Amino acid sequence: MPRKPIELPMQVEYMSILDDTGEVDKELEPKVEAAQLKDMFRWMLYARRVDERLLKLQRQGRIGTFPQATGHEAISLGSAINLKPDDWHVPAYRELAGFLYRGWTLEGILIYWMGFEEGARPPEGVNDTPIAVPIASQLLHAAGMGMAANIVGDKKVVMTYFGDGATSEGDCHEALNFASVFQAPVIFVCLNNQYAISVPLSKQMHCETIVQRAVAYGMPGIKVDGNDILAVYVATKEAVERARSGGGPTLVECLTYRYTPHTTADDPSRYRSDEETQRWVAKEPLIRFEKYLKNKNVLNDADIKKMDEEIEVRINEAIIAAEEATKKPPLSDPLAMFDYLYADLPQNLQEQREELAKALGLNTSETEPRNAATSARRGA
Amino acid sequence: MPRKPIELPMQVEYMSILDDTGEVDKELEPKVEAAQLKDMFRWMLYARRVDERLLKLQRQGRIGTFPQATGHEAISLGSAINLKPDDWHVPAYRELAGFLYRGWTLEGILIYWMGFEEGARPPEGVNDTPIAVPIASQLLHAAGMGMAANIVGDKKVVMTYFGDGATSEGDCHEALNFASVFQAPVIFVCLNNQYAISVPLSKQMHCETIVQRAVAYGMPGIKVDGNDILAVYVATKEAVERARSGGGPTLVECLTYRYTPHTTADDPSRYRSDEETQRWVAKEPLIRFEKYLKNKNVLNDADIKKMDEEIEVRINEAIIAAEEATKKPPLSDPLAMFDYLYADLPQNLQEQREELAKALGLNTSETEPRNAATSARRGA
Amino acid sequence: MPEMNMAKAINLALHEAMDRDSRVIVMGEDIGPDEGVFRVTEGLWKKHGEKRVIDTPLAESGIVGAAIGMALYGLRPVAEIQFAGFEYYAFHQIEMHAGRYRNRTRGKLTVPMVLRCPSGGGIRAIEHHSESREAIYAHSPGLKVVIPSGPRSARALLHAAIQDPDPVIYYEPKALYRLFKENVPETIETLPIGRAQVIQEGSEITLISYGATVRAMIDAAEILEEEDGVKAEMIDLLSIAPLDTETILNSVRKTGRCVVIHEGPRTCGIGSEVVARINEGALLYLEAPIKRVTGYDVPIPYFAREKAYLPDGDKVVSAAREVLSF
Amino acid sequence: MPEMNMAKAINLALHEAMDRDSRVIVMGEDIGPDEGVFRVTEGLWKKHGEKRVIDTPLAESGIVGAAIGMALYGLRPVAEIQFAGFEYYAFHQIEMHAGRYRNRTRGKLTVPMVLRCPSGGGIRAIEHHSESREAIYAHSPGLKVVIPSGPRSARALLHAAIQDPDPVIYYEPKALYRLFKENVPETIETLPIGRAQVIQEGSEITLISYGATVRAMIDAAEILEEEDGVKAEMIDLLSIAPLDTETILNSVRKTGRCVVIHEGPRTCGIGSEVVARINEGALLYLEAPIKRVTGYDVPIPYFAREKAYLPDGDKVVSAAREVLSF
Ligand SMILES: Cc1ncc(C[n+]2csc(CCOP(=O)(O)OP(=O)(O)O)c2C)c(N)n1
Ligand SMILES: Cc1ncc(C[n+]2csc(CCOP(=O)(O)OP(=O)(O)O)c2C)c(N)n1
Ligand SMILES: [Mg+2]
Ligand SMILES: [Mg+2]
Repeated sequence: MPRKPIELPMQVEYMSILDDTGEVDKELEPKVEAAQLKDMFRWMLYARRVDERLLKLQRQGRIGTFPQATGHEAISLGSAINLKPDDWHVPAYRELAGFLYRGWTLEGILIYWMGFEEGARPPEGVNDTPIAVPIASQLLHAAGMGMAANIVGDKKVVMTYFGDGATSEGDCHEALNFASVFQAPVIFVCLNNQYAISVPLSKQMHCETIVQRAVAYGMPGIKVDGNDILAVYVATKEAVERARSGGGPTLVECLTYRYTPHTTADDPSRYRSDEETQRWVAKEPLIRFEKYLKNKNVLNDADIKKMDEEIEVRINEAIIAAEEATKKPPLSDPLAMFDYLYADLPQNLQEQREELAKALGLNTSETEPRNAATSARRGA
Repeated sequence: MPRKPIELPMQVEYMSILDDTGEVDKELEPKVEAAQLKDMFRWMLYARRVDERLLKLQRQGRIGTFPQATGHEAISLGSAINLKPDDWHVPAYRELAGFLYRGWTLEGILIYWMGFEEGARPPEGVNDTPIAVPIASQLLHAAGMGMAANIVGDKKVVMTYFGDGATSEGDCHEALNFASVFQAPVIFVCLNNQYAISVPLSKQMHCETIVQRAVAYGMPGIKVDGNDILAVYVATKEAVERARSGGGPTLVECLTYRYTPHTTADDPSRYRSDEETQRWVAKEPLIRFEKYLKNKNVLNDADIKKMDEEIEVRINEAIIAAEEATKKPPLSDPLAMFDYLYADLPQNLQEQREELAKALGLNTSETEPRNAATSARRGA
Repeated sequence: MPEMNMAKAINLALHEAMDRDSRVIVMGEDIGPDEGVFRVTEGLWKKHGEKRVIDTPLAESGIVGAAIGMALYGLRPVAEIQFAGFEYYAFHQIEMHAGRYRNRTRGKLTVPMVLRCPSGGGIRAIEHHSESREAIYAHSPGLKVVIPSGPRSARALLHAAIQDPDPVIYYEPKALYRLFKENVPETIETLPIGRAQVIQEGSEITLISYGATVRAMIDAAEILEEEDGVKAEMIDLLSIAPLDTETILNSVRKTGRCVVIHEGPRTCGIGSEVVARINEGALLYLEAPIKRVTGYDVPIPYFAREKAYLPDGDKVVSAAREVLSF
Repeated sequence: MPEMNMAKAINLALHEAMDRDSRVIVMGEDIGPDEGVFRVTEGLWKKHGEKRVIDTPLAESGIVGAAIGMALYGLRPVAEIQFAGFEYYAFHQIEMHAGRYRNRTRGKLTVPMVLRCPSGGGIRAIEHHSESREAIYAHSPGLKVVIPSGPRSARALLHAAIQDPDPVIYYEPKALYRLFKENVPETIETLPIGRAQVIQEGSEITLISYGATVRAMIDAAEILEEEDGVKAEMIDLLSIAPLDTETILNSVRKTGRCVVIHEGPRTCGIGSEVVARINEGALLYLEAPIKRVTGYDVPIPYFAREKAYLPDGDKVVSAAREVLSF
């Protein structure tokens, strides 16, 4: 036939397991032990409480502008728990739950939002990159890591995150293409919260789903309810297993809603209605997971109260620790801006460091540059 | 159903009309008048002969390295004939047939390959951009032109061209996305000649067709046999009509083969077999179109001979004219490098122009800068 | 006109330009209903609708590339990149096409577009939100680069940029958006691109700056006058490319001493070009080495250490005193 | 070792580095079976296979971004961009990530990668194939930039770049690929990044250059010696960032006169930084303004007018004579 439809070899899927009333699909329900389920809830709750407290701190002027993560906990945690510590976790900036789960200290996170590079230093023992500010740029690093994993042959996988707005960047395309061409073990988790600051998805792209982009790369793709931690968990688990066994990358679209302003500097009333937001509140991920766990008798109100109390203590301690840290070197030392640009400190930077020290009335001999042999050796 | 395939709303198609034996599909055969058919053949033949002569000139050192266009005539011409003069023609660099058809003088084309910017000046009366060297970058200009057409409301359409390799660039993605979001009247014609220099399509992407990328943009897509000028003509005609009547962009994948080295500096024996190339020679676009036209009694050998004779005269004249032109200003004037950077000539460039004039022993008062009021006014 | 801040003055110029010329269209991320993350495009979308005030997808190369296409088509796009740090995504479009179409086509196709972009530090932002890399564009042939230092110059330069037949990078030092107000004239004013302004005459030392650090320069001049009795000549460059060499040389020939101030990195920054031109045109007048008070050659730090990074009045005063006492 | 040209010397260094260190991988467009459009990656794919010699899709941001990921992972990618003009597509990855990961993560994550790139004019190429914009990288904190001037420095600098713990932009002036041959030592040699070489001592004038225009400098020095009896001191910078200020200053303090030569555009080019540093560190020694013999502030023309654009011996001689007779 000289004019005919082209059969596309791959289909993209949709999956939901735990609906917004808390009902579960028994067939698809993953087998997860009670203790782990409870732990998942704890991490989600922790992230939620941290987010709420960050907002207060921001309003008090104790931290800077930040993007809230409320409502994105199921996506971030439900996917990250499928990683081993030495797998790579390559987030954007709404993966607060994942950061905490991967071992980033709350103290460090606070220090980051207080405006210090020190807060972007990943913890030891995990392979994590810090927050990626330039949209979509991190996806290429993830693709490269996956290519490296194939070269080294060590069976690590890479999980990377991006928003619906990020899909428009050329880097997103190049990353998906590189990962598919090289069959890199990368799971591309899209947090589709339907907005890029003020721009709704319908103005970001002219197609119904993000997951259909997978067709353009001959890549498996699945869309899930991103407020359903079980669906996120199952979809990313499958993707991780496929990646680890040589099956290449997967695109996972997770549909949620940006429940909060874009950042604390944003005013959503300019571009969307409160009713819309309210409609989505009922679907948010913690409520339904709580219902599900209670139905399963894995969790009760006393548990939650206890968790909340522990979390509050932890948050309070971290805030004190972070605020204390800012008063001492290295945080209190402005010369630290020169410390880690290169493994060594070139002549011109030495001179500029001294110039700044002089301007600030500091004694450079007392504050040695910190980019010492250790980091040089690590890089070498 | 909580786990189910997602129905994609749009299908991509395949079409061929004139097969490589010269057989035509009667149902799909477009109604084109005999005179126009003959004219189409004439343009294709002209482009072919020019390409062959350029190669000789390059071998003789009379022009620089250039990318041959042989085999791409059906795509370039078959699409360009659907444009009106004031539609926009936004080529890459293998659209020699289109350039000639749109009124670019052969003299100018020669001047371009002799290394002069003057050869990149589009002719009057058409809306054309010159050769785009940076891969995929022109696609965004085309998208912007299409957006402008919608803003102005003047019903112009934009036809733009790119290779299979170009599909990997971020700009290609951004252009397809912009065009689809803004429903811009742009026809994206992909010359899939299966190679990007040495890189075969299978290493460029992990999917079977380029046209399936259309799915990612909710854009109509059609793949055609790019050596079949009738299929190219019909597919792009439909796309132009849709675009002009407000139906937005289309992706048209045209499958052909890069019959020649990438450029005259390339050695394909390093990365592909001669047998492969030979297999494709039988499918090339002129042979079958000639057969078709002869079967239809639109063309005979005497016609072709006459065309060839006329073409040779034209080519010879153009070469003489181009080589003469290089001996006179502006081409012979190195100071012309300063002529058109800005509408006016800023102080530092005036000084640098004089510095160069001095170095070359030229008298600047005799060679006034040419970026005169005309161009300034046009821009203003 | 009432007094207004710089954000308002830029907004006013956009309104005026769109009202006057239907070819002017405004495009970028969040510039429509949201009216820009700094509210600089306030009221435009409501007045002119989404045809002329276009919220684009999140893609900077797309924004610049599409704007180039619109300019080629005959429109006069004013494209916004949300922060100067993200302009790098579009650098190839800016360098390879915006700045070259006229030259490439020998005057036939031109790109009369403006690229607006909040630049510089001073607003307690996270990484990549405080960049000042105008020198990169000054080093790219075919572009013009202007940077206002307050409400009045902002409005006048934006009109000049929009009317210019060539592509203009228009940086908006975001620290100035709401820092102070100024009177702007009733009628539309333009400033000639390529011309600096001597904002204070003096005879002992020349201070040269542009954009946000004009404030540091003025602060320093006040201190120098009060504490040292030195009246500094102050030059506000306004145009980074083309650079007004003549005004610079005239001043330094008079004063023989100079400090140049900007917040972008020092190496190959605008300051180095200013020094190089003074070397070429006024070396024999120099009585002391020119000092550069600039950002250091490190990425501008996250906001906690940003103040230490940025030039301020004190740093300029110290440099000026060194130059004066040389 | 036999005499070899620069293309061969770079190829040798790549072979040596890949043989010695399995973490070294090479990637780029057409660098595999095709062995690079300039054949610089000859034999690598045959020897090491497609796992370590990777033909990438046609996407420069992809190449650089993926290389950054590999470097973070622990590999030592040597990525090629086919022509310097196309590096602009990746500028955001280079500036925002390659040069910043160490700083951002306070030393935890590092990007030990090399970005190889044929640069400059002189090969009769079409538009965008003759760029020299190293100044842009010198202006970007966190990067190192080296540019060899012949076979021996090419091999030694490439080894240094690959061993460096930080990202290095390695420009290959393509006009030199096959221009001349040199002996390279039997054993692997490295040149310290950040150090210039005095390639000829002299006392009356300092000539400073790097890359392809070192040839123009040498030509000029020969003419000056023969015709003017002036022995010029010649400095080959080799490193553009960090710049070896000390060597420059020591020389100019001795000679008092200087010409700086490069083919990239003049404004905010490396020449302006050299002048600025001399101003800061040796102003009082200067007996004449420093002259810049550089590319002009226009895009490098298509090849027919390219020769007029590029610095050559004659232009340098004229400049030197002006400086000498000032
Ligand atoms: C390259 C780039 N352009 C613009 C911005 C400014 N910006 C920050 S977040 C954002 C929207 C991102 O939307 P999306 O990808 O959907 O993520 P979300 O914030 O919704 O999680 C924009 C435009 C940026 N950080 N990087
Ligand atoms: C941005 C960019 N990168 C690299 C090149 C060098 N280059 C020129 S043509 C080409 C291959 C293009 O392949 P394709 O898009 O398939 O077009 P074709 O040449 O096959 O027609 C490459 C890599 C370029 N011109 N621009
Ligand atoms: Mg979003
Ligand atoms: Mg091709």
